[in-house]
Amino acid sequence: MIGTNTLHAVPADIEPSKTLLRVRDLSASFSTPSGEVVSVERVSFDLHRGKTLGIVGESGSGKSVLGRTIMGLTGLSGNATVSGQILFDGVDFTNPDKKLRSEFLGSKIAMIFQDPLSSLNPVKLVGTHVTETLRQHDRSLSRRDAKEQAIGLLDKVRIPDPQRRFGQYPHELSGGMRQRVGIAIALACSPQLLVADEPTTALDVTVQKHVLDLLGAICEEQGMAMILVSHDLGVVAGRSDEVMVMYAGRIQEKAPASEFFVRQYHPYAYGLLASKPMLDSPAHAELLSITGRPPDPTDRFPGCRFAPRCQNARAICREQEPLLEPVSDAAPEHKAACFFPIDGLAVRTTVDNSQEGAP
Amino acid sequence: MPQHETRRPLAAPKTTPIPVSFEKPRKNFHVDLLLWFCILWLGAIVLAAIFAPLLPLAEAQDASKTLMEPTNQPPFTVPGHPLGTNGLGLDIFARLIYGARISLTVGVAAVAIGMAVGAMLGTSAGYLRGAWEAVIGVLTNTLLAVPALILLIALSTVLRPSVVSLTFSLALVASPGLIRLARANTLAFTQREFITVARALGAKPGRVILRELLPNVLLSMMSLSFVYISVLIVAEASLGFLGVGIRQPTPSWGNMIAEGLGGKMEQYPHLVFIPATVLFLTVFSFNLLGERMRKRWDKREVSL
Amino acid sequence: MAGTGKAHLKEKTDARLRVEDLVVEFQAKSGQRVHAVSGISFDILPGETVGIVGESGCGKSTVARAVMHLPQPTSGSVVLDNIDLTELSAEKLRESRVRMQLIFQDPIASLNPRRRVKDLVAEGVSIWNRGDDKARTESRVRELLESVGLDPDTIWNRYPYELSGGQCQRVSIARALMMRPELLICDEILSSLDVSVQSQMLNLLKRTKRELGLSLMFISHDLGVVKNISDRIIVMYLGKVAEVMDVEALDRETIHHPYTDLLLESVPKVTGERVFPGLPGEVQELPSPLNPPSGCRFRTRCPLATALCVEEEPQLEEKARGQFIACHNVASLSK
Amino acid sequence: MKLMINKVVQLVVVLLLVSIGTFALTSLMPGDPATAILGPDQPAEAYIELREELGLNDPVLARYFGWLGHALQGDLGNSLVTPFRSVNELVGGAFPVSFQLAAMGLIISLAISIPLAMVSARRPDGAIDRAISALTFGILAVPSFVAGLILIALVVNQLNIFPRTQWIPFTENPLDNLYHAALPAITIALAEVPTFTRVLRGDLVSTLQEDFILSARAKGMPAWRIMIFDAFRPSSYSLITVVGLALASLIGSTVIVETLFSLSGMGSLIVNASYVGNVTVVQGAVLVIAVCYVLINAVVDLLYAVIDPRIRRATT
Repeated sequence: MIGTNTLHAVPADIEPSKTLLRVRDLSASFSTPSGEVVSVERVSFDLHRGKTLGIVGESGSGKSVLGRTIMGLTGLSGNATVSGQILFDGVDFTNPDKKLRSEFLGSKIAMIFQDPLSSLNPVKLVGTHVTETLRQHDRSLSRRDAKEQAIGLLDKVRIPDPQRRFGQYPHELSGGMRQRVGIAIALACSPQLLVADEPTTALDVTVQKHVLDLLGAICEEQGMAMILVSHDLGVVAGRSDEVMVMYAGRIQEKAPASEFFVRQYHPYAYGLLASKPMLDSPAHAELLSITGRPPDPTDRFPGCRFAPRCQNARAICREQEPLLEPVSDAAPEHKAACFFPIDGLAVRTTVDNSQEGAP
Repeated sequence: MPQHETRRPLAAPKTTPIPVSFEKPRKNFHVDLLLWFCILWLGAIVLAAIFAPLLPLAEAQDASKTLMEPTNQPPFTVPGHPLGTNGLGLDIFARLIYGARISLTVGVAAVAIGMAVGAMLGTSAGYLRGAWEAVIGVLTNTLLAVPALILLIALSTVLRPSVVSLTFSLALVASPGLIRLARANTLAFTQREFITVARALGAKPGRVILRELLPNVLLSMMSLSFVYISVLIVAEASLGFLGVGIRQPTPSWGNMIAEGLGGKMEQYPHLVFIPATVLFLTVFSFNLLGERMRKRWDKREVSL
Repeated sequence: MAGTGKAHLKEKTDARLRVEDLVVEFQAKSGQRVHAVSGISFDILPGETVGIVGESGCGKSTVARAVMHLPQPTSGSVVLDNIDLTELSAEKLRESRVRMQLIFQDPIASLNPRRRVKDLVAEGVSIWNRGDDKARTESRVRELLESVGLDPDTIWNRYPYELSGGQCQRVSIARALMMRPELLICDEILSSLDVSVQSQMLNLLKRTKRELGLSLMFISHDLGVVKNISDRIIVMYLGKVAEVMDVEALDRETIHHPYTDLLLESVPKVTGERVFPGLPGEVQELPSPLNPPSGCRFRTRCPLATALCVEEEPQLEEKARGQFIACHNVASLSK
Repeated sequence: MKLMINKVVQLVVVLLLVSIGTFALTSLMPGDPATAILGPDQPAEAYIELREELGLNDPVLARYFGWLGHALQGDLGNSLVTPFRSVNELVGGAFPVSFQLAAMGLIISLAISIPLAMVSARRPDGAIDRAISALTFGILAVPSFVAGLILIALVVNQLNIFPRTQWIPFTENPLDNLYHAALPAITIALAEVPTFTRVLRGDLVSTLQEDFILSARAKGMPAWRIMIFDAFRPSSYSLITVVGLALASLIGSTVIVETLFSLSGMGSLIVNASYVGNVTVVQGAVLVIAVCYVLINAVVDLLYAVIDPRIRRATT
């Protein structure tokens, strides 16, 4: 199930200049006391300028590690190995060295984090967080100009009274405000790519909507590409151009968002959607249960990673690894890594009609 | 529901080979060896201390019996005195073992008392809060207001140093820290919902303290107990060294090291370095054991 | 949003739990009073599931604990099966409390790490010394573990840290059921679990409730989850009730309290259509519970707020069948 | 504000209790204190005089308040054995020596620990970290009197770099003073280095795992900047607490080092007095040390609250 689109498999009609980020066979593994953990396994995808890629997966699926690996931050932890290739704007950003990293990070690639409180240094002023990013990447910037720009940024992310907020400490702000500060920091140098790792998980729904709207609007306005990582399909829905579902370190399904939310081919992707209680479904709707739990990350069994929990699994699923490939000719961009893909749309219709169990 | 027929021919395995056989990291053998060495060392010391009167040891205390023995002999030179003799011809090996009796008894007993007192006062203060907590707080702060060694010296000024009085003094010195630790742990555990659940199930405060809190609090204190023992052994030795602990001719590791003061060390270094080495190894072993226990406990905490 | 008022309460004799004018206040470190819950009333019928939704800081978890008297509410009455818990002595309260059981969000923190699964589940029995018949206790523990989908033999002697989050949550449910409670209070029990495990737990809860005829008080911030499990839904805002409705009314089309509308609007639609919003306006933050707004507490964020909302607190009124809304202006709206 | 008043009240209560405890030392003495101090073979007048001196004839409370009253006015009584000088004089002479030693020890240990901890924390469980950790673990098991003896054996006797004993007052010759104080101060510092290093390393390691460090990296900050400005500052607050707590053991090491190097500070004063049962000197010295220690810790507490914004804004 892994995207092994090697370079030649890229559709010819995509000009290289449109592609901002090209990831090929990217793997990231960690040596831990309990064994080697492969968090990301041979992941390949392209991200075009100004587009948003949504990455969805449950805890342990490797989605956050993928985000950090793309930022070149995984290799920093000593026990990690990164292989494959990351091309950012034509520059090889796989295992970047110090110089390359400090040149790109913050200025061309920026990141926002899950927990807005812990991602801000508790002993630094809100304003300092923004100005130090500005001054790091533009040494000639004076303190005063930096402050002025920072206040402008705080205002831009809709923080009321930015003058006052500038001089406060992170713990004095609410969760939503802190996340907005996080966004302001990320935007400081107008990056081309924003990696948003579970940006709204710690926030309430009303604040979540505001933050997502803000991110969407800024991406649109600045032509910024975004990788939106979340465990929640709802966060990604309506906010991304393409959706990628990860499970146990591998991509299981990848499709344009408009396709994906209509029909899923991979039983896991289908299950993820069918097990989520939705506001728009009728009350007391029966939910699909995916039985079992994700595999132990140190257990390297052969075949499809989802096979142990899959009701459609057959012998081959336990022996061979399915490739991430288009399922039907009608939608070449809709790929699933499954030997026996289902048709999510058809299954759902049947279930809705009979109101019984699931596949 | 619609079972899609397999689109892909079973015979066309375009799968990529999976890199298998990830090596499990090798165990760190020398680390384990070190741990076993420490356990062996402590075991030997404890056994020797317990059975000291039964061992065929040369005279350790009574200088009147060693008038004929050679004095200040370095180790491995005189038969019958494996580690040599001191300035009075007393056998250093025997003195070390009798010294161990005092060091270990005092250290272990004081920590045991301190743990019992600390766990009880600390846990009840942390769970019951209010006035009780305030009283316990002021008492611990008062004991902590006098640096440990100063308090010990002050106490030994007025109490004739003996195993009993030393145990009492050391327990007094160890308690406030343990009370604080138990209280802090209790506060942390009380935040956890299982305490609320126990109360929802109808548990009374006594049961919550004894059955829910104490086992958890004690476990996290246990790993520190070894470190405390080593600290108290050093404290006892320091008193002996300063001459205000166990006094000559009764041997203690501290007063044995002090025998080398006053220029004798230059001439007879073994007087100082043999007991110092024994003290070092013992303290090191207790520290290492405590450290390993803490690491195991931490790992559990992380997985919690 | 204010919601005082009891228009939505059912007949007294019908209710398994009836909470009236519940107020919970406590002292903040700074010495100020935190108005966590300010006079809410609700009831739960036998076999009914009442969902409580609201954002963090609205006081929903405080309500759960106040119902259990852990700690005792500042004022108001909590009547369980026609017994007023607020009037009971400490000893009687301890006995009555067992008929309600609480399950928490953090599956691991709610299990004593030093106990094995078998002892955790049997804990209530051992507290009340009902465990004289050891064999019977043991067989009941096994039975319950099986009914929550755990294999008793494999986990019998395990410690909590050897279990996954979902398994811990199952153990918690088994422990709660051990005391044969009439009311189960679930405080955000799904929010720390993965989606696939969430649906397992939801199905399990629904089945258990049906089989045992339990009443359920289900607290969550997730409207989808609440809609899936509840019969009636209470929307809370800043320590008050904004709206009470039968579950069928919870959709985007029905007329709601402006706050419920805000919540509903914020829940993302799971569709592939890309939304391109403009830059959002500045948000009004949740006011501090130290100093809540006068009148309707929602007025600082409410698009419909008028001068009346500043002065007078709206009461819960039946605006449609089974739908009670505390708002001065909602009646004038029509969708 | 309420919190501050609370703290001050606690401080006063603690100091009162300490004074009671110190005073009660006399009554802990087994048998007749006068006999215990003077020994059995003295003229009868001597015992009577000493009992008077110790105030053993008055009721306990009167004795305590008398003693406390004098102590508050700065009069700690007289020494019970030769030389019969006032305790004030003895303490006054000894205090600067100990204070300087302790301060130097603290500074040296911090100067060693902070870089060690930073180097360690850069690559947790790396070779350097393991080496430093093993080293500090080893030093942890060396009591300061053993460390001092080893230093004397190596540095003084073998290499002849530092003088063995002697104390030159700072006012007399600052350079000489530092030269003579160096070795004792290093001995004191050595005892604290393991604790400081390990605490700070642990803190740095966990701080470095925080998201805000990652976020600093994601901004393209260089590693050294992150270590000093992002990681060290928040970690240093707990170091301050540890330093406050470590003062107790620092004072302990000072006592031992003074004996070892025959320096006439508070330590040797109190040890010598204790050896001969000179209770009033012990009482006076303990009281002075306790008051200093408590006050320093209160200041550390305050400092902590002042420089950590999380606490500063929360309390005001």
